[in-house]
Amino acid sequence: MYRLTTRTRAGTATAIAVLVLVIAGMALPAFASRGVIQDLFFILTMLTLAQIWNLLAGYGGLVSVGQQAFVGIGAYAMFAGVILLGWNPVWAIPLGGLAALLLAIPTAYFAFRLQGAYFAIGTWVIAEVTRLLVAQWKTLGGGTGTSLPREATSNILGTDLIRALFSVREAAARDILAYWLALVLVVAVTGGIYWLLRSRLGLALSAVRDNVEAARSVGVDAGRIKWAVFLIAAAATGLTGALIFMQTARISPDAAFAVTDWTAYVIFIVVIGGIGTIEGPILGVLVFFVLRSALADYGSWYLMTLGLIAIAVMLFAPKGLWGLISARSGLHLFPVRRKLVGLKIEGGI
Amino acid sequence: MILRLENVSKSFGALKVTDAVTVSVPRGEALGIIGPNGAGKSTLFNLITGNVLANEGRIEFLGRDVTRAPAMERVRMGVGRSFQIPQPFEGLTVFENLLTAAAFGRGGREADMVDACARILEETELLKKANVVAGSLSLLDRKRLELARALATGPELLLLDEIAGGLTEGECKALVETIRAIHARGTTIIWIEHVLHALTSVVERLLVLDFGRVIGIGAPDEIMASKEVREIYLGLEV
Amino acid sequence: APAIAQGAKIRLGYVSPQTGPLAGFAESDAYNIKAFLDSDAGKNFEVIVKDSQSNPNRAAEVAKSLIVDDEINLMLVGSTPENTNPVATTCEAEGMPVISTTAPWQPWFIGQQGNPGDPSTWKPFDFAFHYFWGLEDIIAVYTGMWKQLDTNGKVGGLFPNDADGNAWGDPKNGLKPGLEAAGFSLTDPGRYQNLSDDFTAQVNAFKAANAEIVTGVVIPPDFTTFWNQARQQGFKPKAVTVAKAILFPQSVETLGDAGHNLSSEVWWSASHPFKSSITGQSSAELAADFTAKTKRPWTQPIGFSHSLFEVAANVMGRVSDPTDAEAIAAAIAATDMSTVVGKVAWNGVGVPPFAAKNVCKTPLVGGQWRKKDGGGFDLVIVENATAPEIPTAGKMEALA
Amino acid sequence: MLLQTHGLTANYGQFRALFGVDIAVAAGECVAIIGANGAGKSTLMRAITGVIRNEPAMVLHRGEPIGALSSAEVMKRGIAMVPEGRRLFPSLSVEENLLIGGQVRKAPGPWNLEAIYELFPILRERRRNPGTALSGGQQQMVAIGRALMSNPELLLCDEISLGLAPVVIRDIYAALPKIRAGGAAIVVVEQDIGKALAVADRVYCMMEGRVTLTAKAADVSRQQIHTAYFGEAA
Amino acid sequence: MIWLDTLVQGILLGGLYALFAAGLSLVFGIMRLVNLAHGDLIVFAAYLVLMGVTLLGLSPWIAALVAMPLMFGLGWLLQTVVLNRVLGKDILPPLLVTFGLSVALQNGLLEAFSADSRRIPAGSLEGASLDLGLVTVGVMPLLTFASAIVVIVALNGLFYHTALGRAFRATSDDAVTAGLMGIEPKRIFAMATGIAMVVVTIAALYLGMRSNFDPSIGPARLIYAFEAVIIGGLGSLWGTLAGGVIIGVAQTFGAAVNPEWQILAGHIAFLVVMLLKPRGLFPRAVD
Ligand SMILES: Nc1ncnc2c1ncn2[C@@H]1O[C@H](COP(=O)(O)OP(=O)(O)OP(=O)(O)O)[C@@H](O)[C@H]1O
Ligand SMILES: Nc1ncnc2c1ncn2[C@@H]1O[C@H](COP(=O)(O)OP(=O)(O)OP(=O)(O)O)[C@@H](O)[C@H]1O
Ligand SMILES: [Mg+2]
Ligand SMILES: [Mg+2]
Repeated sequence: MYRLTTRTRAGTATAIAVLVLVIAGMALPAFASRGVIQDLFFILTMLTLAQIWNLLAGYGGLVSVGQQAFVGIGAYAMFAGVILLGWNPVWAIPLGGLAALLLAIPTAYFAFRLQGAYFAIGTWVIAEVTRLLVAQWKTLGGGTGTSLPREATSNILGTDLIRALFSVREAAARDILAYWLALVLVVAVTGGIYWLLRSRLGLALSAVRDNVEAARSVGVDAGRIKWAVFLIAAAATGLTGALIFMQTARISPDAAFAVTDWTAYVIFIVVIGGIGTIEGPILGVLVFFVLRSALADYGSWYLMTLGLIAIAVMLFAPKGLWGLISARSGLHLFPVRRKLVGLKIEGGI
Repeated sequence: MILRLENVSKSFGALKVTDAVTVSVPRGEALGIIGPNGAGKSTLFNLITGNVLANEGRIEFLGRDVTRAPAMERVRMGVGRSFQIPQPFEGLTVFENLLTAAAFGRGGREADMVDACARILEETELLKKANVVAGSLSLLDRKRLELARALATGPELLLLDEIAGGLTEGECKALVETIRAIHARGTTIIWIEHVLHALTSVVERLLVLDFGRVIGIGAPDEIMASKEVREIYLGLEV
Repeated sequence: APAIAQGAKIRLGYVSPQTGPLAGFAESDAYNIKAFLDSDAGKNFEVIVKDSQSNPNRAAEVAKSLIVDDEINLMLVGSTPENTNPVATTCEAEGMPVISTTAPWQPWFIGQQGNPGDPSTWKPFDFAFHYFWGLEDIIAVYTGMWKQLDTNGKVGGLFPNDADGNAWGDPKNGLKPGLEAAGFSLTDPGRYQNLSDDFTAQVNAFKAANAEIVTGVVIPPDFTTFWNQARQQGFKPKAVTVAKAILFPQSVETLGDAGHNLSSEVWWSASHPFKSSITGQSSAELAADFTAKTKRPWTQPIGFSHSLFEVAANVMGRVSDPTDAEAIAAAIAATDMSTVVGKVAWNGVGVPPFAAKNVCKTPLVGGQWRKKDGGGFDLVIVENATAPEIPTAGKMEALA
Repeated sequence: MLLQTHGLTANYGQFRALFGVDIAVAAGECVAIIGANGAGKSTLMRAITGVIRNEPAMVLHRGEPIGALSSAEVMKRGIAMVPEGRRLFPSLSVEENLLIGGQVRKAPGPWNLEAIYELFPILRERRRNPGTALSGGQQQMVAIGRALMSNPELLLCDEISLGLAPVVIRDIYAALPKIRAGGAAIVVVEQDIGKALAVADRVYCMMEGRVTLTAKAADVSRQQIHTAYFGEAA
Repeated sequence: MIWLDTLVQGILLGGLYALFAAGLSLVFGIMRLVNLAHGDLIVFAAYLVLMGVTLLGLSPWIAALVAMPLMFGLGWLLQTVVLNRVLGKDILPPLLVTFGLSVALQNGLLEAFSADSRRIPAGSLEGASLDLGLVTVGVMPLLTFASAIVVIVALNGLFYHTALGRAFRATSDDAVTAGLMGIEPKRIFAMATGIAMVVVTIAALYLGMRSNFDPSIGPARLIYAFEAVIIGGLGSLWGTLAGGVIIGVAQTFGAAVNPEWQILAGHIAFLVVMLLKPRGLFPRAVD
C-alpha cells in the first residue's frame, strides 16, 4: 500500500542530462581541442576534490584543512610506484588511494579527539608533518622533488590505443587518457556520494548533522560514520592526487602538499557554490574556472579579486550561489528526499 | 524483569541529580514517574538509554549489564525513548525521521521498513504530514514525532518524557489511547508526565522522584493519596 | 627559408613568477620583452607571458596552457629551479622545445630525473635545454675568493631542503668534494626548511668546527636571521659567501652595515664585457637603460632574462618551419652565439657527458658588496680566474 | 504602562513558539506568568528583552516601540532579566558577576554591591569564588543580584525557583518584596503556582504559545488555573 | 653547554612565537574566530611601521607607536564591517572570509610594495649580544621575549582587572547573557580585534627588525601561532606563552639533532600535547 520513492521530475531530468553529458564527455576527445580537454581535466579534478570535501564538511561536519595531505601522499605513492617499483602510472594510481587511506587512519585517530576549529587546525598540522616527512624521502628527490621519467610518461597504459583511435600525438593521447580517468573519477565520486546520501548512511549523516544526541538515541553510531566518511574521502582524495600528478609528471613537496591549491581553493569552490549540496560544488567549480580564465593574466589583481569575492559571497550569500538559486526556485537536481507515497499523504518536499 | 537499576547515582559536578536509585520493572509493565521540576526524571531516562553514563551503580536490561554500553547499542537491544524537548532531525521529513530510527534502531534495509513506518505514522496521526520537513512542525506534531520515532526503533521498553505536556484535552485523550494500545501489544512503558490524570489512566505503578531520590513507589491511588507527594509535586497547598 | 622571413609571427611562451616570493626574478620581464619586441629581431615574434605565482603547480599548468591553448613554438623560462623544472618537465613530456636559465644546471638536470640519487638512471632530454653555470663553477669561484684571504680553510654550509640546497649540499655531486679537492673542509649540519626562525644549531656546529668561512644557498629572510644570530652568539667568520640571499641589492640593503663585504657569485653585472645581440647595448648600457626606465637598480637576473630572447631570436632564425619541434630542438642544440651574458653554445664544454647534450655554461665570477659613501652598496668583482675576460675591480677583503 | 506587548510572536527557525501574546506591566507592579513546560514563558521573556528580535511595535516600553532593539539596548532602558537556568559567567567571580550587571547601565537607585550583600549575606562570604562554584540557590541569588545592579525599572525573573530546595526557594522569594520596595516592577515566570500567586498582583497563564488566562492573583481559583494550565478540568 | 644554549635560544624563540600568537589568542579566545589572515596582518603592520621609518624618518619604536592606533582602527573596522557578520556556530564562513582577506592582503601588498625583501632597520641592536657567562644571548631576542611577557602581562591585566576585561570574559562565556547585561557583544568583539591589532603591530615590529619580510611571508608562521594558542588552552594568555616556548624549544632541540627535524619537532610537540590534553595545557572551565 505504501511505497518509498526518491524520484522527482527534476531528478529524472538531471539523471538523463548527466547520462547524456557523460557519454558526450567520453566521446569529446574526438572533436575537442587539447586545450578544451586540459581545461576539462582541471575542472573535473577540482570538482572531484570539491565533492569529496563537501562530503566531509557539508555532510559529515568535518571541516578539514588538511586534505592536501591526502592529495600529496597519493601523488607521492603514485610516483613511488612508477619510479621505485617500475609500475605503469595507471596502475600506480590506485596505490595513491591506498596510501591516502593508510595515512587517514592515524590522522583520524588523532583529529577525532578534537572539535571544530581545533579539528581544522589539527588536520592542517598533520598535513604539514606529512609534507615535512615526505620532504625527507631522498629517493624521491626530498625537498627538490622529482619528475616522472620519460619512458614512464611515454608508455602510459592505453595511450597507444588512443593515439591509434584519434590519430593524435603522444602528449595529446596522454591528456585524453588522463581526462577519461578524471571523468570516470568524478562520475564515480559524485555518483558514489549521491548513492551514499540515498543509502542508509545518508540518513545517518543527516541525522548526526541535525542532532547528534537524538541520532545516538535511534541507534546511529555517529563515531563509526565519521570514520567511514573520513576514510572514504581520504582514499578518493589520494586517487585524485595521483591522477593530477600523473598528468603534471613533476612533483615536489611544496606542490603536492600545497594548502592553497588543494584545500583553500577547494573550500572556496564548495562554499561559493553552496555547501551541503551536490549542485553547489559543480556550480562553484565553474565559477572558479571562469574567474581564473578571465582574470589569471592580471597577476596579483586576480588573486585579490578572488579573495574579495570569497568575502563578498560569505557576506551576501552565506549559503552559496546554489543556495540562493534553490531558495528562490525550490529546485533540487539531485534529490535525496525519501518520499512516502500512498493514500492520505499530503505535503511536498 | 526487563529493566533493573541498582543503586544508580549520577552527579553533574557537585550536584547529585540521581541518588542511589534502585528500581526493577517487570516485562510488560507501565510505570509512571512523577516529581517536581529538576528532580532528575529526565536524567534517569538518560541513564537508562545511555545518553548519560552513571557514576555508580548498575543497570541491567533484559538480564544483561548495560551500565557502560553506549546509547546506540541499547537502542538496538530495544530501549526506545522520546525527548522532553522534542529533538527532531529538523532537516529530514517526518517519514525520514522514522525511517532513520527504523533502519538503525532495528537494523534493516530501508525498503523493508516502509510499511512499519507508515503504520506508526498512522497510529500517531502523522501520516498526513509524512513528507513535511520536521523543522516546520508545530509543537503538537513534534511531540507526536517524538513518540513515533521512538516506536520506529522497535522498542521492548519505551521511555516517554512529558509527551502530553501542553496538549489540549482532546489531543491528550487521543494520546492516551495510543499509548494504551502500544502497551496492550506488550511493550513495557516508563512514562514521565506532569499531566497526572493522563498518566494515572495508563500506568500500573507510580514512582515519585525528588532531589534524585525515590521517595515513593506503588499503585497510583496510594501514591496520589499521600499528602507528601501532592505537596511536593503540585506545589499547591492542599 | 628561415622562419623569420615568413608571414605569421613566431609565438614564444614565457613562464615567470610575477607574483609571490620569487617575483624579484621577474621584475625586468616587462622591460626586456618590450625591448625585444621593439628591436628588429623582435618584429617577427609574439611573446605570451604567464604568471606562475611562484607556485610549481601553477607553473606546470600555465606551461601546458601555453603549449596547448596558445600554440607557442618555443618555451622560455628562468627564475630558480622551482620555476624552471616544472616547466621543463612539462615541455619535455609535451615535445615542446624549451630554453631555460637562471638555475644552476645540477638542480635543473638532476632535479628532473626520476631517481636523483642514482646516476645510472639519468637520461638526457630531447627538448629541454639549459644554459647557466654549475656547482663546479661555484666551487672554483668561491675557493678562488677564499684563497685570497688568510683562513684555516674550514667552511660551514647552509643548505635548505629545496632544489638548490639539495644540489649544493649533495655529498657526492654538490660542493663538498670540490671544496675538499681545493683544500677546504665543509661542515654541513643538514638540510633545514626554508623560513626557519632559528639557526642556533648551525651557529653552534660552525663554532664547534671552528669554521672561518660560511657558504650556502639561502633565501634572504633566512640569511638575515642566521647572520643576526651568528653575530649575537659571537660567531665571527672571516668570509661569508652565499648565493641567493644577497643576489638583489635591496636584500643587501636590508642588512645595513652588516652587508658590507659579504660575497657572492656573480653571473652578470653592468661591467660584464658583453653586448646584446638584439639591441647592441653593452651590459652597462642595458643596466643603465633599465634603471632609467624603471627607477630601479640593476640586478643580475636582468641580463639573463634579456639573453633568453636573444637565444630565442637566434634559434628561430635558423629554423625554417617554426612548428617543427624536432627542428627547433636541433637548432637549439646547434646554437653558437654571443649574448649579453656571454657565449651560449650547447657544445658540451665543461659539462659531464650525461648532461652534455642539454646543458651549456656561461661564465661565472665572484663579487663582494661594498658599502658606498653616500649609502647603498656596490657589487665589486674580486675573482675572475675562470672567466678572465670579465675584469676584476678589486681584491677580496675579510669581514671586519 | 511600563511595558506592553502587542500581538507578540516569536519563531525558532520555522517553528512558532508564540502566537500573538498581549501582556502589560505597570510601574511598580508584580506580575506572574505561569504555564506548563514548553508553554512559551521563557520565549516571551526572550522576545521582550531582545534576545529574539521582532517587529518594533510588538513590544512597547513606556509607549515607545522597542521590539527591534538589541538586548543591550533594551537593558539600557531599565529592563533587566534573571534568565532561566541562572546563566552566571563561569570565568567571573561572584563579585565580578555582580559588577558586570551594573557596568553598562548604572541608574541611581537603592541597589549597589553593598545592598546586594545585605540582601543575600552569603554572597559576601563567597565573593571571591567563581560564580559556578556555588550551590544552585546561591547561584540564583547572584543572578538576581546581577540583574539588580543596574537598578532596573523592571525585573524579569524566569523560573527562579527551578531545581531548588524549598528552604532556599523561601529565601529567594523573601527577597522579592524588598526588590519591589526599591521601586522596581517585577515579572516572575513560575511553574510553582503557589509561590507565584503569593507574590504577584496579577497573573497570566500561558499554554502553547498563547495567553489563556488573565486575572488578579487574589481572585483566581485553583479550578481556573488548572483549566488554563492543563487545558482540562481537574 | 650546547644543550643549555639550545634551551635558552629555544625559549627566546618561543617569545617570538608567543608574540605572534598573543593577538590570535585574544581573538580566538573571545570569539572562537580562526583568523587565517593573522599572519598577513602582521606583515601589513610591518609595512606600516616601515613606512613610518622610511617616509617620516621615525625610529622604529616611535613608528610602531604611531602605527598602533591605525591598526586598532583597522581591526575595529574589519570586525564591525566584515567579521561580525559571519561569526556564528559554523566555523566555515569566518574561515573562508579570513582566507579571502589573506589572499587579498598579500596581493594588495605586492602591488603596493613589490616583492622586494624589506627590513625595519634596528641599527646596532641587530647584532648586539649579552654575555651571560654560560650562554651568550642576542639583545634582540631578549627584547622580543621581554616584550612578549610585557604584552601578556598587560593583556592579562586588562583581562582580569578592568571593566572591559570583565566584559570580554563575560561575552566570551555567553554572549547572549552578556547582552542582557547591556553589553553589545559586537562592540566587544570589535574592541578585541582592535586590541589584537595593537599586539599585531608589536609582533610586526619584531618580525621586521629580526628578519626580512615580503608580502608573501605572512602565512608561514600562522600555523605556529595557532599551535601556541591551542597548546596553551583557549583563552589562557600565559598558556599561549607556554605554547610558544614549547614549540620554540622543540624546534631548537630538533635542529640540534639535525636541522631537518627543526620544524617537524615543533609540530610533533603540538601533536603530542594534543594527544595528552586535547583541550590544551590550561583549559578554561567552560567549553
Ligand atoms: N548535562 C547536564 N549538566 C549539568 N547539569 C545537568 C545536566 N542535565 C541535567 N542537569 C541538572 O540536573 C537536574 C535534574 O535535571 P532533569 O532534567 O533530570 O530534571 P527533570 O526532573 O527532568 O526536570 P523537568 O521536570 O524540568 O524536566 C537539574 O538541576 C539540571 O539543571
Ligand atoms: N532555542 C530553541 N530552538 C527551538 N525551539 C525552542 C527553543 N527554545 C524553546 N523552544 C521551544 O519553544 C517552545 C516554548 O519554549 P519556552 O522555553 O518558551 O517554554 P517555557 O514555557 O519557558 O517552558 P519551561 O517551563 O520548560 O521553561 C517549546 O516547545 C520549546 O521546545
Ligand atoms: Mg525532564
Ligand atoms: Mg522556560
